[in-house]
Amino acid sequence: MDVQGHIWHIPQEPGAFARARDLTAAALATWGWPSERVEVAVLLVSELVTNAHRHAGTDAWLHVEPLPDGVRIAVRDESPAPLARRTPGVATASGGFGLHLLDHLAAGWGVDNRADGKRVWADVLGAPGNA
Amino acid sequence: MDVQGHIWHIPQEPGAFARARDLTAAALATWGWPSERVEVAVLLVSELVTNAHRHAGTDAWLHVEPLPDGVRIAVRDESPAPLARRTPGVATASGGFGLHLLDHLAAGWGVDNRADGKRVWADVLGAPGNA
Amino acid sequence: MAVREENLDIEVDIRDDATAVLTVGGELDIETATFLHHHMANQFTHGRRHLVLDLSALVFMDSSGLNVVIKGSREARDKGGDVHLVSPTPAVRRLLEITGLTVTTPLHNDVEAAVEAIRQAGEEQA
Amino acid sequence: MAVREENLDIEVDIRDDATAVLTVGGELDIETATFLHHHMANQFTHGRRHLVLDLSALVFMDSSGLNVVIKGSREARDKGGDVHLVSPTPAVRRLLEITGLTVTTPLHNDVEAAVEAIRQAGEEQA
Ligand SMILES: Nc1ncnc2c1ncn2[C@@H]1O[C@H](COP(=O)(O)OP(=O)(O)O)[C@@H](O)[C@H]1O
Ligand SMILES: Nc1ncnc2c1ncn2[C@@H]1O[C@H](COP(=O)(O)OP(=O)(O)O)[C@@H](O)[C@H]1O
Repeated sequence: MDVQGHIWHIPQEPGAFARARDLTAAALATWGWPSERVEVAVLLVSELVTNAHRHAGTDAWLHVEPLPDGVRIAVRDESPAPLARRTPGVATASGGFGLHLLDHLAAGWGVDNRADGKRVWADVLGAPGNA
Repeated sequence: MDVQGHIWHIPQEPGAFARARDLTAAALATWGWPSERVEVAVLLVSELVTNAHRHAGTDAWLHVEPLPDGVRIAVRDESPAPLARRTPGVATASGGFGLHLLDHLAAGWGVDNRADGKRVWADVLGAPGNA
Repeated sequence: MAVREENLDIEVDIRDDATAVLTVGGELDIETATFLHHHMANQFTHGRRHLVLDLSALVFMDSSGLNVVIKGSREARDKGGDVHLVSPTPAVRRLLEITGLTVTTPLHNDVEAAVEAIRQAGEEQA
Repeated sequence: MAVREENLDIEVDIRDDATAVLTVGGELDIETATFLHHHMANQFTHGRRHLVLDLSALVFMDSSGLNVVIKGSREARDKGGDVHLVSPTPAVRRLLEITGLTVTTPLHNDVEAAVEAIRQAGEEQA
């Protein structure tokens, strides 16, 4: 693949999350991804951009980079505030499902911290079998 | 630098932390690092290996890899249990200083999660000025 | 780039004093979730404690959408009713399964099956 | 590779009923920290509530070592005394500064200055 990936600035404005999803879906479609896998990547993008705007409270920068066997999505924000694992409870409606979805749907994910913010990344494999 | 770095298995046994420090110090000395910077890397190695044995409760694998401007140390363990930020309090003696030291001494650090465990990495720059 | 229109369509069909069917189409995320919650809360205010959400035209839902469905279900149960979900797309169904929602929330293949289940439960109680 | 010997040396010098100087050499990490704590606790048992830790020969200390110094200081204060630190190496000093310990714990350039400070504080109180 000679496409080197995309970086998009996702400012805090109406329609931001839908736009991040559209951009991701369009990029993966160009790379010939099956829709079932596109949906997984788009869901994780929606979670990560939502967390950046809502919890970090800053604009977000969305990276979509091809991997040999999938795609790495990464969302950078400008807050050093760390992620917090919450125990998601259907009974309590307390939220906390975002990181749970990363655990289940990403082949791997992580957080990179710098003094000026952080980057949360997740790898989505291109074929459903080998996740 | 043509040295591609080291990986050492650090099992849970007496002297493990001292051994991890010795190996790190020896590698950085070979690469011509000044002792002041070696000390920073060695401190972070001690913190990360201690956390792997004590909190993850598994053996640790220590990676020491040269970067263009420093070194990346990374400690892998076999537990998916996430790190937890604690508010370190000198008054309460509650611990929680390890991640605080990463924030202050590493140019960047992060956690990579996989289903079979995780890897905590930290970048230490080679010259004190540009951290 | 022009600002993307948020897109969530909700149609409400009252079946009886206690039962409403909400047909939810489009995308359910943190921006549109409040809109769905308003619709659900409005039905509760009017005494409808059994809500059927027809999700067959919902093309996207994330954890923010899920949180609102959970919140609505809890409110429905507080009133002695429940929220029933109908025919989610495969992507939405995957979200419901991974998060354990399918364990606590009734899922049906079509709206009439959901309405029938509500009716039968009512008769058993009476 | 042979198992690495843990290396922490502690020498105790009793100055008066209430004051002991502990010379701490080697490496203070999670494996050796307990050893230091035993020595400190032992001094408290014998009525020494002012402890001077001479760190000039301590070549390594991490947050586990720090936790034990904090714990000992708290215990000393409970008894109306304190822990005084003496001439840490630059690496240990950096750790003490970054973690804020230098704000709460007295630091001296040599052992005699620490002992003198303890004595003067005692006279002021008397
Ligand atoms: N980008 C971020 N910046 C700061 N905090 C975050 C970020 N993402 C997540 N968090 C923290 O981690 C918690 C868990 O996130 P998540 O599992 O997505 O659940 P939710 O967003 O529903 O609370 C959040 O409640 C928040 O405290
Ligand atoms: N490798 C690890 N595996 C699991 N949990 C960890 C690991 N490292 C750190 N933690 C968690 O993060 C917390 C904070 O770590 P740290 O700041 O080093 O403080 P401390 O080790 O003194 O508690 C720990 O108390 C522990 O709960």
